[in-house]
Amino acid sequence: MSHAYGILAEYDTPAAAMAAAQRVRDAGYTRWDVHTPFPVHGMDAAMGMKNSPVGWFTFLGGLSGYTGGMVMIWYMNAYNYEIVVGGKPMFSGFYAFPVCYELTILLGAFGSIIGMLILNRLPRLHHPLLKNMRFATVTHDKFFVVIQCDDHKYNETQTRTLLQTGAKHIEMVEE
Amino acid sequence: MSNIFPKWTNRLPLLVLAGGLLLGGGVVTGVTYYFTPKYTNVGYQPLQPVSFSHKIHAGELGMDCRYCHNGVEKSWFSNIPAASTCMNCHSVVLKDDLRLAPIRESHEKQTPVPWVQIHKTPDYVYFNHSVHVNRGISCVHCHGKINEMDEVRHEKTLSMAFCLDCHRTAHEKIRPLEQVYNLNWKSDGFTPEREGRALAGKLGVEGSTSCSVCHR
Amino acid sequence: MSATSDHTPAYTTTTPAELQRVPLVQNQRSLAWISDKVAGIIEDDAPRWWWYAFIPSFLIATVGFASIGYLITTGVGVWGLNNPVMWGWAIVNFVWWIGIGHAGTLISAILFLLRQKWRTSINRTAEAMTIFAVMCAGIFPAIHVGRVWLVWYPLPIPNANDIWPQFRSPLLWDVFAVSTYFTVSLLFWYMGLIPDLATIRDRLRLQAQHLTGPAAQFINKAKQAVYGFFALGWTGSNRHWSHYEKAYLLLAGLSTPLVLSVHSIVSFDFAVSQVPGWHTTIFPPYFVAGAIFSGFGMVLTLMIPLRSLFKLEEIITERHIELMCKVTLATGSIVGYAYGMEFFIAWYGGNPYELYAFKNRAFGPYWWAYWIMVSCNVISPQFFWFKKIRTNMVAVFVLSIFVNIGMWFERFVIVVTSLHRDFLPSNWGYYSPTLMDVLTYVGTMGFFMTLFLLFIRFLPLIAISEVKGVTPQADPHHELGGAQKEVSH
Amino acid sequence: MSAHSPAAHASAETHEHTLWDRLPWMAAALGLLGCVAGYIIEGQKNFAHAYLVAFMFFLSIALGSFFLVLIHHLFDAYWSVPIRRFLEHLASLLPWMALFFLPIGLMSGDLYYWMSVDPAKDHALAVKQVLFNKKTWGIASAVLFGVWWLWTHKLRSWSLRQDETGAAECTVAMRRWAASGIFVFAFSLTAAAIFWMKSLEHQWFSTMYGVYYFAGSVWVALATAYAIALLLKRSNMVPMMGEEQFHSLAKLLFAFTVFYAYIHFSQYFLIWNAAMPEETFWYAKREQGNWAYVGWVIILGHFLLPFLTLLRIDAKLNLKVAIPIFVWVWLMHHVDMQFNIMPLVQPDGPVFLISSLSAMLLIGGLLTALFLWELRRHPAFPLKDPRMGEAVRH
Repeated sequence: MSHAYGILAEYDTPAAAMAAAQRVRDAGYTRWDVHTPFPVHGMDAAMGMKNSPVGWFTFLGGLSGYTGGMVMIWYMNAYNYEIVVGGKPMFSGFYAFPVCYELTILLGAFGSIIGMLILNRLPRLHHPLLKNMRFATVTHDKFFVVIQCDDHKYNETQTRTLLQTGAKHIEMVEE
Repeated sequence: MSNIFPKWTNRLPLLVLAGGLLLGGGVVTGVTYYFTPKYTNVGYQPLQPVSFSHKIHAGELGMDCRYCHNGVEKSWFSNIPAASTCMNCHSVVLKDDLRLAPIRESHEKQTPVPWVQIHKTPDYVYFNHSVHVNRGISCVHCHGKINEMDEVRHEKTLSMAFCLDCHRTAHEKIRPLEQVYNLNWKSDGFTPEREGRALAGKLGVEGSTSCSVCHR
Repeated sequence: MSATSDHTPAYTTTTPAELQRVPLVQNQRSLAWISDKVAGIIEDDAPRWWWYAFIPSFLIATVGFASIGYLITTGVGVWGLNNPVMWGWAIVNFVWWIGIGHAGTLISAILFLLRQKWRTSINRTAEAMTIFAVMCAGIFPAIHVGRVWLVWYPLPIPNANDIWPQFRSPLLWDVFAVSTYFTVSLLFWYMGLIPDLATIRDRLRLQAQHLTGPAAQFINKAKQAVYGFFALGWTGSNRHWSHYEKAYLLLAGLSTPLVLSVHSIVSFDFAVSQVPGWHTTIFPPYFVAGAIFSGFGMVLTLMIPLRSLFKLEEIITERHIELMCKVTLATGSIVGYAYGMEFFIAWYGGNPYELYAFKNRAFGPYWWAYWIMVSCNVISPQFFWFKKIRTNMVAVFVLSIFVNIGMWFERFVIVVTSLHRDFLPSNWGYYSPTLMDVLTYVGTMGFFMTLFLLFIRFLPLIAISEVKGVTPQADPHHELGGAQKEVSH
Repeated sequence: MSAHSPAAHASAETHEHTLWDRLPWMAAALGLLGCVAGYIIEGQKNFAHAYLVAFMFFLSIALGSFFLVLIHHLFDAYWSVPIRRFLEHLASLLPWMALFFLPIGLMSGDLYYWMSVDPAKDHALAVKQVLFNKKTWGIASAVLFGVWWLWTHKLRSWSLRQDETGAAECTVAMRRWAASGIFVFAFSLTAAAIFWMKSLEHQWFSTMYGVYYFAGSVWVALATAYAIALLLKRSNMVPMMGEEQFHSLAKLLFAFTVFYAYIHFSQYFLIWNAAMPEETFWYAKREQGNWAYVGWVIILGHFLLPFLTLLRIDAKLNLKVAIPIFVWVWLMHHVDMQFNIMPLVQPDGPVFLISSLSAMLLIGGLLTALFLWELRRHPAFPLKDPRMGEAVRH
């Protein structure tokens, strides 16, 4: 019943994985990935990836935190229930600032982490790679390049050859 | 060599999200109900020593509130009448009725009738009846249609929000002074926006919301 | 300055032996060694000393919570508070704990932005310390309100009173600051943990192959389920790393102003008032510096035993300890500057009450607290100018304890000495704590240690993936990272 | 690697007729003329205050550079090795500032109101009579220039000595001077801010004031350093100057943008909240007339604009952004100094003075000439600094 998910190549060093990534990138594959125990400096370029847009989530979160806070404080302390305290104005950006500042950070932080999860499609607890025992060393000290079978350029022999250089081991991963 | 998590777990984020929304909605509903004026003493209707009916006295007989609660105009406190007030009539009317035995006993022994107080404000709240009734605020606003109750029950929330609500919009509640004790008054032609505001201005009703108005 | 100079003067790029930098992970350890070492701490049985530390901590925490229970059922009268000293140990402990938390965020966020790679060995533990410290801190404002069941009042929830929180109050700013601080620190910490949780999960999978017996297999499965669940299915994908790193950077960028703001807002609790000794404009940066100072004191107090007990000297090297000593020295000196400035301006400003407040601090009934504070916070860190002391673990440990003590006394001095002399001499009083004050405070220490010991038992106390990332073999352009020798970049 | 010796490279003849040599002198001459005109037209009091603004402005740059040199040693930094030499030159302008201080000494009676007040009738002055009398003020000023001379001179001479020997001993010596220097720096900067600027209104006090002047000083020094580094890079005088240096400088500039805002906000906020007249009068005066708009200019221009601009990494390296920002930072720091000093003579709002511009030109021109002279006399970067290797590699 099981069918192939993709082809997995294992490398010993970040340099070998990066070289393989550059070859895969230049060959024009789209549905593939590099898996490493830590973020490898320069791998994004080797894979031809764009800058991450997580910042927009942060920005939107922060903006809504700040404006939401200001509106909330104005509504509560200056509109819905005016109350004189300490001779201060009913509403002032000064006294409202500390709380709005914190809300900016709070929602900005939520924006960043939720943005990251959405962009990464995480959590994804069940994954074909997580069934593969060899792949378990990905969080240890091994580097992997995985090309999925549903890539339009996928061809078992050609893809295998492409990954061959520097690879320690190559195998198919079952779905 | 199987993955410990079956495939359906990939839908967990959505499930968690849906569950979270459901739970969140539940909490909000709960908070709205229990933290808002809907949940107070409303409906409290203790058994009184004498089954005195406001419906008969104030409604059908048309007695004025002030006949019994005669301190309401003069004092912060609206008094519960002494047994002697009852005896003004009941020494003649239903003078031997069994239901009135506690009243007669109280009258003879000079001890108070053990009425159960229904409407209470907390110790830290100052409420002045005379200020309200003398400024065009009717009994009905806080006590409801007493004249239709056989047994008195807690009709309004009397929460802080209840007070504030009225203090913010006093012109909507105000009525001509002669109608304060008319619990059935219909505000025909007396609009809050025009007559209400005018009367509030004339009587100097500000409906202040500052803390020290009530918490002194 | 002319554009014509085509000659560049000769310069050398050699470094004399005595100025060579020490590597962050010593002995050129391999990537595998790092995860084996750190994950091994969790996988091995708990060492005996762990139990010796855990059981008393847990008991002390229990006593602390019992004393809180007594407080709640009886009332805040069980504390030594009086009039005029209406803020006592509770607020002192609150500020102290919150301050301790600041080092964690500084290490994880600010040093990250400054690209101080040495942070990777200590950030996980320091962040955990932050979270536990903030939890301990949060207890005090919650219980000091007296009627604990009404503690939700500062939250902007529609309620039966139709009133809203009063946003002009610095205490409300505190509510937002501290809860934001806790939430963001937790998010940041958890996010850092994801790849390491995946490491533990994968190691469990590999170990499962060698297990015999249903009980052992079940335990392994259960652990896999727990660690795997929180690892969120992390596969080390570079596409994921890309978003992950960006989000991490952004969280660091957000945490930096956050950590500055939290103690600034705590300082506003005092400084927006008109109480002599509290109202002074230098309070925000001074509190932040003090917080970082005390936090590093606590990190050192925890790290020095930890690195020797778990034999982590190759990851948490002498250089790490030295650098932390330097931060302690810098912030301690800033705090010293602020003490001096406060005193000077109290005189300079010409307000007799202000001057009296400061004279009273140094020479009044609480003189001992003031001088403990000065000697611990200003004088003791000055020893860190000497490399001999910075590299002597016993000395550093002892000095770090002084820092902790000094910073507690700083808050005590600020809170109590300013309050106990009111404007009217008829209001003057003296404050001393009761047994309940002491038990609650010591109880939070037990609570902190309990949480901390559980943390080092069940979670990787060093950021495995981050430490790997700063080793030379992680660099694809380095020989150890697999780069060809002749290839230059 | 060229065998060309640094001394020959720096020979003065090759530079004699460049525009760079003449421009500072021209500016200074123009400034001098303007100062004379301003003094006559606008009167001594106006001139004195305008001159003090210029003085405090340039003092900021020198003090800020001094600080950057100190922390370079204290942090054992590598990235700032290529820029350290010119920072040392900038810091070494501090003793020269004594020269520019002379007019302030001469006009002190017009600047410092307390000098002509009877302390017996002024409580605020009476309490600090020990400090605020002409004699102490003069001695304190002299001491400040003295300690600045000692530390900047020592730090630079050890640095120059290392150019020849490359010995680790020099690094250690510089670290020692930096260690004591950071204390000297903190107290001298605070004293300078109090004696020369805060004492303009001797009734006012704020514990934050020293930190406030410090934040602005480092900020403007960083922008200046960025600009000079850029020029040195363009003229190829410091070959290893690169992205690392510019990025770090811009990042620090960003950090200090936030730090200044934090400090100024905190000072204002605490005074606003406590609302005690003995403090609020200072800001109240600065909310009169058009000064209120200047306050907004500081919020938006000193903080928001550079903050938003420098937020992105690419902006920190983009010259089209960096150069305008550098000019802007100078302008904003000048506005900040104006905000501190000028309301005393212009209660209704800022008014353009010939003296303001001229004093800037005069002091700025002469300091630039001094700086260029120093730059030419010595190698443009530390030749044999042990951390140079790291700086080059990164």
